[in-house]
Amino acid sequence: MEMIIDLASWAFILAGVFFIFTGTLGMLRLPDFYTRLHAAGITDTLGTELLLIAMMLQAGWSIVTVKLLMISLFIFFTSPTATHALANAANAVGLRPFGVPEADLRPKTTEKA
Amino acid sequence: MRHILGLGASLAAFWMLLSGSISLDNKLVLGFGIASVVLTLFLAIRMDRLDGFPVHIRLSPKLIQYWIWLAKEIGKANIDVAKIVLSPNMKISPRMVRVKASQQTDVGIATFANSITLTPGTVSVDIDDDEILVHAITEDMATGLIESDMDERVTAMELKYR
Amino acid sequence: MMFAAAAAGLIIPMLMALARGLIGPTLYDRVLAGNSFGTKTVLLIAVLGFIGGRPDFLDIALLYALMNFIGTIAILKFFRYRNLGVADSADIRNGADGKNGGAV
Amino acid sequence: MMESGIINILVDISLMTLLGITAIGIVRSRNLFATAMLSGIYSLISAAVFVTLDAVDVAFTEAAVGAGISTVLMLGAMTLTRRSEKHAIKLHIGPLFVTIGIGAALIYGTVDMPPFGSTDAPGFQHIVPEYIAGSRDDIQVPNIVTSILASYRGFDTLGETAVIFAAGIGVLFLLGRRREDEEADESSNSGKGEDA
Repeated sequence: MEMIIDLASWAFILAGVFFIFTGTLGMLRLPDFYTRLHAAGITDTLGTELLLIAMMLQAGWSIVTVKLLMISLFIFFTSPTATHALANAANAVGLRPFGVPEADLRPKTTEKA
Repeated sequence: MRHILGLGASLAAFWMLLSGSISLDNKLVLGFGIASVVLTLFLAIRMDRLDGFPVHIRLSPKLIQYWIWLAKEIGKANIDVAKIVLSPNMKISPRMVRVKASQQTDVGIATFANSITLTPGTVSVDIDDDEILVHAITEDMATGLIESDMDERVTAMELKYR
Repeated sequence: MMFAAAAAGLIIPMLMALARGLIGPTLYDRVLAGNSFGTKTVLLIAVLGFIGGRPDFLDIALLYALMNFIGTIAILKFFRYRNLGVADSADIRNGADGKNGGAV
Repeated sequence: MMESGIINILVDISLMTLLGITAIGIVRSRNLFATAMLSGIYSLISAAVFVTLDAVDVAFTEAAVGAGISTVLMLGAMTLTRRSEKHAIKLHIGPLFVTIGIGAALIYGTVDMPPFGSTDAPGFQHIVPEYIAGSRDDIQVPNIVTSILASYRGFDTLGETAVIFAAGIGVLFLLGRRREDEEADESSNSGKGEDA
């Protein structure tokens, strides 16, 4: 039983580390701020949650697991809020997205203020 | 009133979790715990009055069903974006699209916008009354979001606990 | 051993996020890098607790998750509205010099 | 346990490297916002270092003050100045040698220190065992960090407590909403402040 849990933890950790790495790599490689937001999203959602699940498996049924669950829920709810706030702030000051066709940038967007 | 009692109970549970003390014989520590719960409750009631819209969220089967569906979507979208990032010539075609949000309440719209942002590849940028401006990393992601039934799912869930 | 792998798998991305914070170029890139760095620090602290056999350190990880979120929102609020108080539309229009704040 | 020692050393080395890179970045950057952001990151890393050193209380304070309040204070200060530094820093030879000299002296001083984690170290001989043994009966607080900080070392910690309290008030200010009637005259004030 313990071996199964250990193997599962290894799998979750490797998967989590893979997604965290990929997300951060995307933050370095992608051409502009808006596209980097998507890459950061990989780290914040899948990478983080997988790693936290691995830790929960190792902690077993204890108060530690409950705390890990709180952390994972908190990150799950706040990370999209922070991402939206970032995108919204950048959009509000008129930061131009890279590679988006002009037709998509209808004036309605900028006149919102 | 039920809202306040529920909040108080969850705050007390949270305090017990963080302090790790459930024994009743230590009166001082227990007193501090009760005091902090009461203080937070007072602040919450005061903020409700200033904000004007207390948010009541109840765990319904529908909500959990939605979370499971959302988790699946997040997984799929993550793999898609990871493929783009890891491919040698990143094939991106960023788009800005407007998505109709048919929810009635603020909470519903916030849930929808958060769900859009949570799935990598799409980020909600701005919210008008009933439209959400979304930045998508590829054209496929943009059309995929417009064609998906995320909006209906959130609306269906919203009516449940409004 | 498995948490050592997790720690290594967190420290390298932290370095990469730091690089994004150094390069910029816009201030939003830097805030994004800071936020992402914070998330990784939360995870690293939790992992360190497991390595040292003292998962009690999770309280700090929890506090960090809170601080990271509040900090990010505070910075954005500040740059969008030019103060930490209330928003009004004039501020949004006038405070639009954020895109010039980039080049190091 | 041996294995975890090696892992800890490796983690320490990597965190110190990150600290060094961040510090150099702060010094080199001419952009004040980048400096503010990087110093936030610096606090995050140093708090992680404190956790590896088992200094949980310091890490707590560092999280609340370093990463939270001081970043906001720096941003506040930035509204009063321009966005980037005017002059590039020139290399001053004299101060460089003084710093290197002091650094060398400090490192020389560490040679005489007891090995890290040694139970024979004076710090662990004196009063710490009493604190740890007596904490449960003396203070009756389950969390030993709390009992040492807030009771045994109460006066010592008073400043820190005040700072954390101030940090809490700062958070309340950030998240609080003003009432409608205050909003009107406040917005005209902020408009004026921006021209200055």
